Amino acid sequence: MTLVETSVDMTTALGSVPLAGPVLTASGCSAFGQELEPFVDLATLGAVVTKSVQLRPRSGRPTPRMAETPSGMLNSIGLQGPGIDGLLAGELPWLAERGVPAFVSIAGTRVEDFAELATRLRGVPGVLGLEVNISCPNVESRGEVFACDPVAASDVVAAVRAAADPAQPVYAKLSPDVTDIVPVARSVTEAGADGLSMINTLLGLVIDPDTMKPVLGGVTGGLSGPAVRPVAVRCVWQVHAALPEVPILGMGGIRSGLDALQFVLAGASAVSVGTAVFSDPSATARVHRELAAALAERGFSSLREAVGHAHR
Amino acid sequence: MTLVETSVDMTTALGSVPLAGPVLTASGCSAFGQELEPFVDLATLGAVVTKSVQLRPRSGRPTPRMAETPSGMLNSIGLQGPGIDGLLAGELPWLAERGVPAFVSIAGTRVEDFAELATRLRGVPGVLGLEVNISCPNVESRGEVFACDPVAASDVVAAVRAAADPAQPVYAKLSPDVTDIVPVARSVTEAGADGLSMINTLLGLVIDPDTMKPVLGGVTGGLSGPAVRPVAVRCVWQVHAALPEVPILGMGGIRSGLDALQFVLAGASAVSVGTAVFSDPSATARVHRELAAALAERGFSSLREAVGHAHR
Amino acid sequence: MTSYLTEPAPKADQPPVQREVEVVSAAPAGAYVQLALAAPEVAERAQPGQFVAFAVGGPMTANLLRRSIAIAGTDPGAGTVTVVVAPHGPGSTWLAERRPGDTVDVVGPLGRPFPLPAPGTTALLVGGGYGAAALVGLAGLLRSRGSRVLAVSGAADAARLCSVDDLGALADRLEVTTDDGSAGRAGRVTVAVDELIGESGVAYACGPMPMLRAVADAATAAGVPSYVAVEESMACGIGVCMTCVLPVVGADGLTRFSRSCTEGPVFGGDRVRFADVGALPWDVVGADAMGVVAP
Amino acid sequence: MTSYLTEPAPKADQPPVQREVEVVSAAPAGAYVQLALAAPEVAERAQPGQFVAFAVGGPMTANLLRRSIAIAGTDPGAGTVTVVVAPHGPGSTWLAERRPGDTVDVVGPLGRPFPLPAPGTTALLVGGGYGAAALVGLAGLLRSRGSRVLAVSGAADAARLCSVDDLGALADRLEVTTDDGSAGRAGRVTVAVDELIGESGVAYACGPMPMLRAVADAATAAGVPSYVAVEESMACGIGVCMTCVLPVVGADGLTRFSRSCTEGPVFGGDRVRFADVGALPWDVVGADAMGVVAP
Ligand SMILES: Cc1cc2nc3c(=O)[nH]c(=O)nc-3n(C[C@H](O)[C@H](O)[C@H](O)COP(=O)(O)OP(=O)(O)OC[C@H]3O[C@@H](n4cnc5c(N)ncnc54)[C@H](O)[C@@H]3O)c2cc1C
Ligand SMILES: Cc1cc2nc3c(=O)[nH]c(=O)nc-3n(C[C@H](O)[C@H](O)[C@H](O)COP(=O)(O)OP(=O)(O)OC[C@H]3O[C@@H](n4cnc5c(N)ncnc54)[C@H](O)[C@@H]3O)c2cc1C
Ligand SMILES: Cc1cc2nc3c(=O)[nH]c(=O)nc-3n(C[C@H](O)[C@H](O)[C@H](O)COP(=O)(O)O)c2cc1C
Ligand SMILES: Cc1cc2nc3c(=O)[nH]c(=O)nc-3n(C[C@H](O)[C@H](O)[C@H](O)COP(=O)(O)O)c2cc1C
Ligand code: FES
Ligand code: FES
Repeated sequence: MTLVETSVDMTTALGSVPLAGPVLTASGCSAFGQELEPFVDLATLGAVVTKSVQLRPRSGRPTPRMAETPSGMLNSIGLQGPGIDGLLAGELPWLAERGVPAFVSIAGTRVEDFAELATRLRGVPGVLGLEVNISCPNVESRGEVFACDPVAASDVVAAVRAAADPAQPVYAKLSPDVTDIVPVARSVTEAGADGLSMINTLLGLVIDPDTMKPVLGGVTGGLSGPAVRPVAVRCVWQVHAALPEVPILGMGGIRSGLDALQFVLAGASAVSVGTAVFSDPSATARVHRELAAALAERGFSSLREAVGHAHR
Repeated sequence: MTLVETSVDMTTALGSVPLAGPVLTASGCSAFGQELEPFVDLATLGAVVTKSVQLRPRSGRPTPRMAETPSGMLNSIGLQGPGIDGLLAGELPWLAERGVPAFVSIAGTRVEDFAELATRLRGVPGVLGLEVNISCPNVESRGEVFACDPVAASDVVAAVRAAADPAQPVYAKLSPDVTDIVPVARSVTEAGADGLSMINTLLGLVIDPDTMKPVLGGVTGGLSGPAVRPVAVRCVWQVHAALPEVPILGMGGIRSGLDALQFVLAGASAVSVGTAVFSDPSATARVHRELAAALAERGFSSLREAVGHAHR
Repeated sequence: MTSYLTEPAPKADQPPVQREVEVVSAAPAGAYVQLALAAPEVAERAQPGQFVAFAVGGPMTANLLRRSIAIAGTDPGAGTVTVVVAPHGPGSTWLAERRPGDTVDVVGPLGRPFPLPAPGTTALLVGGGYGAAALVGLAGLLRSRGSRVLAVSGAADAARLCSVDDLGALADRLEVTTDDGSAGRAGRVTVAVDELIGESGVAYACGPMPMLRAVADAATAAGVPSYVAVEESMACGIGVCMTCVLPVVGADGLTRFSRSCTEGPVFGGDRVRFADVGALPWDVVGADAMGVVAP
Repeated sequence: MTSYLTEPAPKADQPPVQREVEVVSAAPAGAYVQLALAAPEVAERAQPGQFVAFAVGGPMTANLLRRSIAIAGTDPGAGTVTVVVAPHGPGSTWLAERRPGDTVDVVGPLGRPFPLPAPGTTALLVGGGYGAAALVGLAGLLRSRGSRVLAVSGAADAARLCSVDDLGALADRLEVTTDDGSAGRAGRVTVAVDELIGESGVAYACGPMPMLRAVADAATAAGVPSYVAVEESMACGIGVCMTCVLPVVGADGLTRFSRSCTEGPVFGGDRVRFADVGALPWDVVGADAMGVVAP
């Protein structure tokens, strides 16, 4: 497939960086892109959002790491990954060679971790920008998740923005598990975030009827998939209403072009497809195609025109 | 069917009031019980939890009032109902005549509204207790929902507990849309709640691909059904872990006996079946039957033994 | 206070049942699929104007809500119920794909049936699209009670016409209309209704909301009572969820948000405030508590 | 550093495809159902030990995750792939209910195939339950390369035995065991494995984890390299989700949480740390970053 099947101009941007198309992978849901190669032309992706990387290699949590739930799943991977050295040596060059832009998701448990990761990623070829996964426990605040506290969240974002390559946009990835997402969005934007990724998973728990204990070793896990889509669209809607100038990378349960359209109409200028890739490895390409067709049918000549249209 | 098909003792309690069985309807999901009569023997229900009543009759919101979502639905009914006078004149006597206990859900937009409702319900025959729906906008606090603020929530509960019949347990119904549900649970318990109902719906939004506007007139609505079950079980788990002595009426996506078992193992001593009634009008009776069988298979001789078992 | 031509439709004679039933036949019918179900208890209880609600998608379905479908016919002898399904979204498409031997979970009969006029009254029956199917049983019943039956079946095009043969066999007169003229007279059902309403003592209509409104208005203007079977989005079909409401004027002259599943789907045509469907007029009972003030 | 008998299994020769395919036959086989699928591109690429992943539940399904099923046989001429399904939860039950003419969405072949020994090496193949089916293709391939094939098919009872006829036809010797003695010799597969491992130059196993462990241990104790096809809960099957990991010792002697879908399902039997499956041993690469400290 090629990027342009319809007359609709599907180009968009992440902050100041132009993207050929609006459909990205979601962090942790397509590893580093390699495994999708048999199923999709990676060049058709707006970008590969990489699995969140930390400073050191991480084993991740013991299994079981997932539970299927109605129209969704719970996961508790524990950010298994190669660490920043591994990423710089292996995955990023692989993507760069193929001309596939990488939106690198970074994670840490201290503000300084995030800043160091941003420093290490300055000027790295093919790194289009950074997505800051602040849905991690903050070791300096009794393990409270950064994303759940506007101050902690903005500390991380300010440090990353200061350390990062100025040419790389910095997106803060927000958690829906807050009483009001707008103050968090406002505070990270004021701290310098060039855009917002929404949403990360919801905190959930499944009890195994056989063992009568939580399925996941980590007790709770992150809920994703179509089940959470109405929550995700609501978050995008609320934040776009409050901060219409802030670009949004929307995600949470996108499976089809019409699902993606909901996010675009609510205010997202690009979308990530996460869990749907597990059920359909070619989902990203299909969503792109279906979204382009849906926009054309509705008389849009460009994706940009449709962004936030439901508010008008 | 009769209440006891297995040897398992299924009796439980709401606060100090004994219940013949642990399966109740959910507020707003079985109206006032009448319509279920063709499908279930109402006497097999632990209680009918009535649609939240306010002081005055309410028309509710204009349609569309719902949208189907993956494994769930979004609703925005707007608490259509007869008002307390209508309830006292019509629905409560109907239930009392049939010996069906009513757990009356009350709602308001001011602390005094709640207190007045509790006063009006003192000593009313068949009224087993009160469920306080604090997921309503507080008109005195720029429309912020009571349940999202531990102080506002506990003000309501304290006023209701003070006004209510001492023989009627008062349960506070909590919203999952908070950064941390435990402080809210703790504060309403300290304010006198005899138990907690968890969870109310999650705030969601669906955009209609045809009109390209939110489906619901009220823009956002409440997400319910199996999609939210992992969030609900997580809330019950967290609160039971923090406040093991506080009785919990668990709900959120219960469709089967094994679903109900998850809530019981997580810490609920009774459960409400809500959205599942729309797909299966006899769901409450079936869930009771399946839960009894599941407990028997697992070697429990009483429901009470299983409450909170997953924490042990 | 305005006076109304219609009395609110009373409840059905018998309560509904919930059953897992077998599909005994499935036949395409133009743009639709006609399914016959082995559902003796539903067949024996059903009255014209009532509907059934199907669970859709099978045991692993993500679509929880039942789909309401009008009862197009019953054969209490054979124990069967017939429905006509228009594939539209995922639920009705799934239903339309059922084949003989498949089972479906059904609740019914639901809702209030069409009230019957004094024996012998001439009745006008107007069906739009698959809505015509819901009138076949009514036509038979009216005939058996000595009514003269005038029927109109209309649709966008020939493929969307429904029950033309059945109504043709039962009615004393049948007019067929299509918007595009591909069958019968070109135009809306109203072209026929305007001609026939004068001869009628009562009118019945089933079909899309704009059609119901046109028939109700024509009947009311002619001083003829009318009953319409509305089609509102329903989550439960049994009266417990309050999603299916529309503003209807009650016997006391007050407008309430009435549940189309249990207080309808059949309402007096002069009692449905069609112009206010989807709105919250100030004079609906309880609108004041929603903050709506009289203008 | 311990030295290992096995080299890690290399990748498959060809990448997988994703196709909507038709079921061409469905036959009960004891406690299982054997399905044949018209999937020429999968048939032509598949190597013994690989698996396919099915979408389950139909278009309205609430169960999003694919179900992994071992390839039990391929007929590249006919373009068909065979699988043996044990109805267990909702997904496998749905699969087992498919009938000829139904279509299913399949991704495959997935995972790494069994590495082959030097031509002529005597091979011991051990299948537990439906796991035996995954060894049929391997038996044929080994025979064609001049190996002597010794096979063991074991199960809890006679109904859960699988591929006994196929393996009997291909193997030079077949032992059948059942836990309850309802067919073959009474007892676990290990009673036969202990007898045959001495004659073997390599062992292969597919079945439940405790069986894999027993076979791997027996082989290692006898100084025989072994390859096991593990069965871990998988969300994606293609290597992107990291749910399916288990601790495996790599070529460098370090233990990593390896993905059973893309780095397996076939692992050297002496490389899988069976005792630590479901745990996080301190010496797994990256365990330190999780806060696990060396004892
Ligand atoms: C009393 C009554 C009688 C009906 N009789 C028939 C009939 O005889 N034949 C027929 O083909 N259809 C009939 N319908 C319409 C039918 O119920 C809808 O077309 C069907 O529910 C659409 O479901 P879906 O999954 O295909 O579409 P979707 O649009 O995906 O449905 C999503 C949700 O909206 C609801 N919904 C969507 N459209 C409608 C609608 N027009 N009316 C009510 N609910 C809707 C569905 O129930 C579902 O909950 C009737 C509806 C009602 C209320
Ligand atoms: C490489 C591989 C090969 C397999 N080969 C076969 C085969 O040939 N025949 C066969 O009948 N089964 C096979 N299985 C097991 C089969 O995948 C599971 O039985 C099936 O996924 C269970 O799904 P369910 O919906 O029936 O059960 P559920 O318990 O409802 O499944 C829920 C979730 O857990 C996962 N899961 C549950 N049990 C298992 C399991 N034992 N292994 C992996 N995932 C599981 C499912 O994929 C699903 O995501 C194989 C599994 C793997 C990993
Ligand atoms: C298995 C799995 C692993 C994930 N890992 C990460 C991660 O490493 N970093 C991150 O920011 N989000 C992670 N997520 C969250 C997704 O990126 C995404 O925000 C969320 O799943 C909602 O989108 P979806 O419903 O399309 O999956 C993960 C999700 C899943 C299901
Ligand atoms: C249509 C509908 C109406 C509801 N009305 C109320 C209500 O009036 N008061 C209330 O406390 N909760 C109300 N709820 C929430 C339910 O009582 C319940 O908390 C929630 O739906 C989760 O349970 P479920 O998934 O089993 O439906 C309503 C839910 C639905 C779907
Ligand atoms: S559909 Fe639920 S009340 Fe009418
Ligand atoms: S199943 Fe997803 S990585 Fe193996």
